[in-house]
Amino acid sequence: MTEFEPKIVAFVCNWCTYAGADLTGTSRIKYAQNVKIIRFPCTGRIDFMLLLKAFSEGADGIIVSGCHPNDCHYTSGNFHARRRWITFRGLLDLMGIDVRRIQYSWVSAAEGAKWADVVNSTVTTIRELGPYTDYAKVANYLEKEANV
Amino acid sequence: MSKIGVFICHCGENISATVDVEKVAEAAGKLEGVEFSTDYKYMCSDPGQTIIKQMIKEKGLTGVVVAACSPRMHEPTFRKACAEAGMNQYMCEMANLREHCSWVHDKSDATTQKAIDIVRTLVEKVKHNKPLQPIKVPITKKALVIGGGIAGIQASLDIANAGHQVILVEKDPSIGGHMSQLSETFPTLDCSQCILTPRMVEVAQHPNITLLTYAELEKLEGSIGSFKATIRKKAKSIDEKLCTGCGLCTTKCPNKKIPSEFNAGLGLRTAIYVPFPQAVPNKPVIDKENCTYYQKGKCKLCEKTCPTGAIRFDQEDELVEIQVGAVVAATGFNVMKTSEFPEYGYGKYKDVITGLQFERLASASGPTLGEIRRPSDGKIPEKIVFLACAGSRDPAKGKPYCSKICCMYTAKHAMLYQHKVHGGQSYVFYMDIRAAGKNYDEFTRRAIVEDEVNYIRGRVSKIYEENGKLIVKGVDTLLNAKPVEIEADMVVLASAGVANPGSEELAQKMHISYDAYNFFAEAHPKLKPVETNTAGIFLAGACQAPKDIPETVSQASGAAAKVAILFSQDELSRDPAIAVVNRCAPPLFSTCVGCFMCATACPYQAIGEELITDRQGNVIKRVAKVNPGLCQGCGTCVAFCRSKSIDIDGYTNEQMYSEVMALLNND
Amino acid sequence: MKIGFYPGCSLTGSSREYNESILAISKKAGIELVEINDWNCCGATAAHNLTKELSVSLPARNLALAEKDGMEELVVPCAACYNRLVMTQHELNENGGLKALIADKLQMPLKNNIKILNVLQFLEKYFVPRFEELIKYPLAYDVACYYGCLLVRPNKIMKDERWEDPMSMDSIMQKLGANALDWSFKTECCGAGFSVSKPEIVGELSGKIVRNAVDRGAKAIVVACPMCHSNLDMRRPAIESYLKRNVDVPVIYITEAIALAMGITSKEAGINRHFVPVNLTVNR
Amino acid sequence: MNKEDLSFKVKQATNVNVRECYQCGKCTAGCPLAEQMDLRPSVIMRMLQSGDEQDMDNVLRSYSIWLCLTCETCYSRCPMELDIPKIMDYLRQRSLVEGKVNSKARNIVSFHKSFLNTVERNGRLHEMGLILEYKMRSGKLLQDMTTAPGMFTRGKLSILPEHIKDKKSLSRLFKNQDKNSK
Repeated sequence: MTEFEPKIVAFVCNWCTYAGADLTGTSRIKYAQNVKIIRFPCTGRIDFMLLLKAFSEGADGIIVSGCHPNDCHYTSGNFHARRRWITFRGLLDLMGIDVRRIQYSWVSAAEGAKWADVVNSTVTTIRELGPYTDYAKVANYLEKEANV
Repeated sequence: MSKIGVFICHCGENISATVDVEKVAEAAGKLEGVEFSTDYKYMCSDPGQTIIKQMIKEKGLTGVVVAACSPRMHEPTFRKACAEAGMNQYMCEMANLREHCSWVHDKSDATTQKAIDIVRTLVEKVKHNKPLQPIKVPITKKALVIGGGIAGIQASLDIANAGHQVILVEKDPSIGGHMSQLSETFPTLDCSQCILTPRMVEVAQHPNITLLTYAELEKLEGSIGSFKATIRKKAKSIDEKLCTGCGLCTTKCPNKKIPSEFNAGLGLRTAIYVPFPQAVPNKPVIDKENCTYYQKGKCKLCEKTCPTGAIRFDQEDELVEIQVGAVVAATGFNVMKTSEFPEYGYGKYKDVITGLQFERLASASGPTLGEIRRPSDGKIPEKIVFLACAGSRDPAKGKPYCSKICCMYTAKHAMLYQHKVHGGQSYVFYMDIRAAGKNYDEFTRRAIVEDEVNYIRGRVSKIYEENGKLIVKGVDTLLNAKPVEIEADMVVLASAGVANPGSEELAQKMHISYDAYNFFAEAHPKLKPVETNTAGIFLAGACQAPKDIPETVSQASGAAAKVAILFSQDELSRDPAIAVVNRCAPPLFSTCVGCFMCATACPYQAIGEELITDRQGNVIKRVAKVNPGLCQGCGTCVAFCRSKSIDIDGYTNEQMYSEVMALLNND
Repeated sequence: MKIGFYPGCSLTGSSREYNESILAISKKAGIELVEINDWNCCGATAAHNLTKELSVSLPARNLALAEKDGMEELVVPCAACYNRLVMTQHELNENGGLKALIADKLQMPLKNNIKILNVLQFLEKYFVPRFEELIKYPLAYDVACYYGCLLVRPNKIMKDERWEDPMSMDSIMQKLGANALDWSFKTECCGAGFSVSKPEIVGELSGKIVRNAVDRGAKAIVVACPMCHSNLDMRRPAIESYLKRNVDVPVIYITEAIALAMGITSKEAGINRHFVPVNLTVNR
Repeated sequence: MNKEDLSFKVKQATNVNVRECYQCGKCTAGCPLAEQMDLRPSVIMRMLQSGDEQDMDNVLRSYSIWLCLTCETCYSRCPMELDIPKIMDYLRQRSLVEGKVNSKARNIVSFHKSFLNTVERNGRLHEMGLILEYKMRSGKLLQDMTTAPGMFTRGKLSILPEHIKDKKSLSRLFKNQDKNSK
């Protein structure tokens, strides 16, 4: 039988994690294929509705990754992101989405190896959690949001 | 209806080895809105770019996706090509098939499928791209150089000689850095100060260079072309205009027992002091921590003796703001202290010293005037042991890296010792001799063959004291691992080169990345060794990684050249990826409700308010307004906006949502 | 106050004085040391040299028994036993498979979370804070504190922040009025388990230790390990034949030193049992 | 790594990867018994790296592995933090299992065996018993004739062993041990 291959989207900032993932490549460190990257200027840009959108479109897991605290290219974007993330967790519980489906991490431009670890560990976690099936629910929620 | 062209690059075999590029091109061709798709061996090559240009013209493409390497590598290249073909450059996006796919996965259908997904995602993004015009910003043709060691000196002189203004900031009272502490330099054994001091003087006298010593970077704002730097000029407690540098004050100061930084703790200095005779500027500063007046409230002997009345106890730190177009970080490095070596006595043995301290002993300007005498009792050591890789290549001590310079300076130290102490015996414990460089290996060979330095391959396990001798317990791994015990008079640790204390904070102030050991990170390990991830900030010298003088000087000149290139233009076109508040037809004018959450979130105070008025000038609505000059395009405001009224060009909600959807719907 | 106590075999035999002195000072300080009921040998060097499993199962039985007796803290004066017990606790926490196997053989529950104290930690916690009241007669001698291997290594597990130049015993001796010398062989190996099978090696290794201590002017060597003691004290002939000279520096347990300073007689503290006569006196 | 390879078995049993050793020799330099050893710690590490049959055999037949006192100095100072004492334990156990114990190490081994026997019999060490049995095994009848009486008069030697009560639980520990338990 074929193993469950989770679909995972990575929302990363351009300055730290995207560059870090580039370094993973330049260093030829192999990792799982399940994760695909979407590039943002800064984690501060990441509207968490986008994460819900991803779930509603069939993502099984999500990685949000940016600069380490104090290293943000835009000074404070990653702090805003982190603060919003904390409130967002509440919403996740509300919607019955297991928080472990979202891996929140910091990977700097110099941490190529770390990016590979983040990807692999996330893939393992999501494999254990199994596919995410409840997207209809999220979709409805987004509907309502849109109409507000 | 968009007409998009997709161009898949093999990157030689870098992509095609693990990704079936033909298949990707074929799949891309089937995507809705894709007019044309193809693959080619080297898209970035001239013929490759020509294909793109031709197709834009032939097929009248409205957008282009180049699936190749990282946009951080070639986005400018391809956007330029598109512009040359008459297409708006911001209608071109790159799909990262190399760094994020072919290099990190093995050859398989899954890998090819991932490549297809990435391409589809970017195609969907491009469909929602808008033509944008680059923002023009004038360049302030003035450079800030941080650090006055040989790296900072070289960079400053090169930039200044290219005809640009330089502000050189040094945290210590004098420029010169570690190089001014060195005795003689490998592989030529010429006197370090003799070649350095002329350059220091040149810096001081250069019309284009403003020298700020005893000063540090407090804050750095803005971006390439127009940075605003805040410099803290620490109080020297001296009126530099009045001070003639006669040095009378230093002779009168009662606190004479302060370990001298310049002599790496082997000599003493006074509280009011000039670090060393050749210092630039050659004027004293008062070290408040050790000054009797500042600590106890009375003394002022220096003030009484100063013939020009230049002492200023009431002087305070001063903050100066300067506008610069580029920054060169040249903050140098440090070495591990002997106290960090438990097995070598936690620094409790006076005659176990670091390589830097040995430089001072061997230097004519040093505490022993160039005679090799051991710190404990001033005796001339008859047996001396040098330990290479002291802390370097030592994961247990948190430093797995090679410090690169130790093999050479250890050979030099042993050589100097043999030249200065006739009949003396010297031993070097080493793991490998790394002497890659012009005339380097010849140099180490000379130490072994001509100066008869005893090289022993093996590490030292312990150093301890027994009746006045330092017992060095080592091993000769080339003699069937025979234990070797040497009764030495002095031991020199070639202790690992480490990042300067505070380098982490400095990197954070400048928003540049740094590695696990707090060395500053270059933008690309091979092709951008002097750039940082932040445009307009460049690296020079050992703040990036331990390196020797020639290498440091080359990098400094490289950084200077980068600055000169930047300054060769009058204005800079900046990425137009900035925030905009939407506009719509009256009576709404904008969906913005004027809550100004965005303004509170903005790290750059780039968001102000705009009053929308009717013909009579009555205010109808208060809405947010972005100042394009200040906005850096982080997009935090977008995530904060409840009414989705503010958006960021290049990363609009529309674009990001379509990317998410495209990425996930691959069936 | 009651604290768990694991004397170990040596303290019932060749190192009785260590046992007698630690019991004497505890008694006088009003601390009751309660022996683990039916404790067994920790296996010492022999076990971990010959069979991996015994080297863990033998100490594990003692840990389980101690838990059964409801002990939270366990004082282990013998450095060798201490090392084996701590290593076992570490092993079992690292290696779940092994823990299961051992627990099964023991047929006893094993939480494996008891706090194990070596003699120095025990003294620092329960005596040093009360020295004011306990110490009557300063022990004014130049002494060399000898820690040996087992109290400080492997440092990754024993976690002495100054494993190459430990200070805990030195500071206790200073507080007793002695002058703890700075010397170079604090943590060198004395020959340990070779006391019987390779006495000539013990002669050499212990000889170097004794020599450095004497050269620094030590009037006594202070130890906290029965093996170190028997090698430095009982094996003195082997040492002297290696050094080719006579050395009369006595070797005392830290607990004996404290006993003397507390005014306990040499006899009560078992000091009369040494091979090298102890000529240390406190002026009463 | 080849599964037959001793270095592979070492990895399994001790979780130490001998390939990490870069032969700096610091272990040997600090080893109190390096002088007496036929194969010094760093050499043993090198031989384990080589994967050569003959090297493996020589390691197991070496005197060194029995001389190692487990003083842990090598491990505490190894720049790669390789647990050499753990490897030595493993090598001793294999050497015993494969019957390759070095002839010079016989009395060390017989001492350890005598030790464990007294423990198996009584649950605790009986020094008198140990010394007697050891003398029988090693034939070193006259050794310690000088110290033994001294110990006796100082009350450091008891004629009769101490016994633990629950002998059963103890014999369980000695019975059918997992020979290659990690």
